[in-house]
Amino acid sequence: MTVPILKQGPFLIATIQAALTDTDVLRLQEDVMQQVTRHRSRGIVVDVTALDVMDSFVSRSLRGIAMMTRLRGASTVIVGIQPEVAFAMVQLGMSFEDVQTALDLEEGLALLQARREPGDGAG
Amino acid sequence: MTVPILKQGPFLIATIQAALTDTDVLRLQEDVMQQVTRHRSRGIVVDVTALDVMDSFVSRSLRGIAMMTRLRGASTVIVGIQPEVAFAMVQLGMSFEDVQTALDLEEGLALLQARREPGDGAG
Amino acid sequence: MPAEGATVIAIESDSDVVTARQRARELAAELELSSTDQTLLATAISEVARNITTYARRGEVSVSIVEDGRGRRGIRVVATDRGPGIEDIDRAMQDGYTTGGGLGLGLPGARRLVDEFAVDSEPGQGTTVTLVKWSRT
Amino acid sequence: MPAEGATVIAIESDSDVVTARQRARELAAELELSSTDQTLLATAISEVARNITTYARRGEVSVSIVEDGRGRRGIRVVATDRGPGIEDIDRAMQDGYTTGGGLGLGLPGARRLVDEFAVDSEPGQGTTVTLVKWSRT
Ligand SMILES: Nc1ncnc2c1ncn2[C@@H]1O[C@H](COP(=O)(O)OP(=O)(O)O)[C@@H](O)[C@H]1O
Ligand SMILES: Nc1ncnc2c1ncn2[C@@H]1O[C@H](COP(=O)(O)OP(=O)(O)O)[C@@H](O)[C@H]1O
Repeated sequence: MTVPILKQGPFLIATIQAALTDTDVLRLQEDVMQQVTRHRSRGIVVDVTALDVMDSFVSRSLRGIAMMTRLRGASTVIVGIQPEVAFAMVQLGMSFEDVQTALDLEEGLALLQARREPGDGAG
Repeated sequence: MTVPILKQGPFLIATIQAALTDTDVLRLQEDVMQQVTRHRSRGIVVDVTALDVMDSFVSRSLRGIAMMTRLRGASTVIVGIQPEVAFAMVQLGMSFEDVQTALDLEEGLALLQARREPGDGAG
Repeated sequence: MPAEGATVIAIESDSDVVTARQRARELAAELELSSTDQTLLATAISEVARNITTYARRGEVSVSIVEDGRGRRGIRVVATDRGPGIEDIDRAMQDGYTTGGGLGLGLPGARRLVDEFAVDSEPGQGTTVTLVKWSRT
Repeated sequence: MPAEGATVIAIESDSDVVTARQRARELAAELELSSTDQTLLATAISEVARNITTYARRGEVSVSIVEDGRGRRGIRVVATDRGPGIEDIDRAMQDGYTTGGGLGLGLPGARRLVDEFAVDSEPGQGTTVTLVKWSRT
């Protein structure tokens, strides 16, 4: 199950479309890094609306994407975490404290756009 | 393998040119501190484009440079982390959360410049 | 005791982990567990099934419907392997404890996600983790 | 079993650490491991080889090509020393556990970077860490 990654202006959008195996998740990490590098993207939205489970491996890997892309000067926003999934993540002990999240794709893109505005030099 | 450190206006640029041993890395830390002190530099860019591996020792040492220079009122930006290297660092567990990063030298300098602008008191 | 024949999923690869949690979710939906409870159960299964592939290479997950004496029904999941076993179960149940470079949230996290939870393990013999999630109706 | 003679790098100083990871990367490139996989392997080697210089003073890293039964090839790295050994391996595998003022990410981090990972150690006898990274084609 490959995750399609689309370029939209200075940003990338990765839309997960079905349950991912661990192998798929690792591939997604690599693919995102490759595309970020190729397009010199400034921001990435990862849309997880289709995920009905985010276990510790997936959560950790998505946080990993946020960290890796930051090392290349790009921000990652995770969008579309389903309410039951968010509930389960918190019970599990995964808090995503250090990861940017937004309600949906639109809000995620707005967040990235806001980051690009002049006067904000933050990472 | 000594790392050359150039002065550019109020900033310093340290360009790593090949794989570093741990000894080289410790020397780089010292050299940067010496130059920062001598030139009263306000910012340092460390360019790691040439590094094909950033293990826990190098990562920790670069973070160390960022912390030391901060204590002298100067900001450090690490630029040019290669995508595969970013990937490996995150798997390893080194996230550089508290270190400023940018895509390349140009963006790193822009970041330092932005930090110097009045009205931005951030670290 | 299982009230119906158990569904057994062999766990050998990471796609089996996905299969196992999906099967359990289907069964949980049949039992009319809430959508949230289905998700909690599926997440717990993902954790214990991944531990099988990580630490024991292979094993199995069986999913069945159980009843308590008072007419309440639930899903029971038993994850078994003949891998290396767990030396110190108390330690393994600590948040953050991992011998495999993980987050160490699998066992303690799974425990928080279900109603009943038990680990049986003998070093050199293997590990069995049992989870139960009760229907709330 | 090694399919070809192993390259052995003596580890005595920090430049040997660099040599070891570069040799392994060359071999990985010959095997057409992806550039990312080469980097992950080289980083893991850097960690275990540094542990040799830090905790055992000297030792060696051997790098060889291995095959599984099904035609898949990979790189095997064995880092060995006759240093003090590791008292509690489970503990040493914890993120952040260090007796040497390090970050404690070397062993657990290296495990996350490769496909197979094993530590054998006997206090007073020495330590052997084995890593395997498989080609994904
Ligand atoms: N099926 C199993 N076989 C052997 N050891 C296991 C098994 N499941 C868990 N363990 C041990 O318990 C530890 C804690 O497990 P867990 O909380 O799931 O965290 P993680 O999987 O991230 O390490 C593991 O690191 C491992 O040492
Ligand atoms: N080759 C070795 N010989 C003896 N002890 C070792 C060796 N490698 C690792 N250790 C022990 O395991 C601990 C954890 O190692 P590691 O995770 O690599 O972190 P660090 O090297 O930062 O301490 C070390 O602090 C040390 O006590």
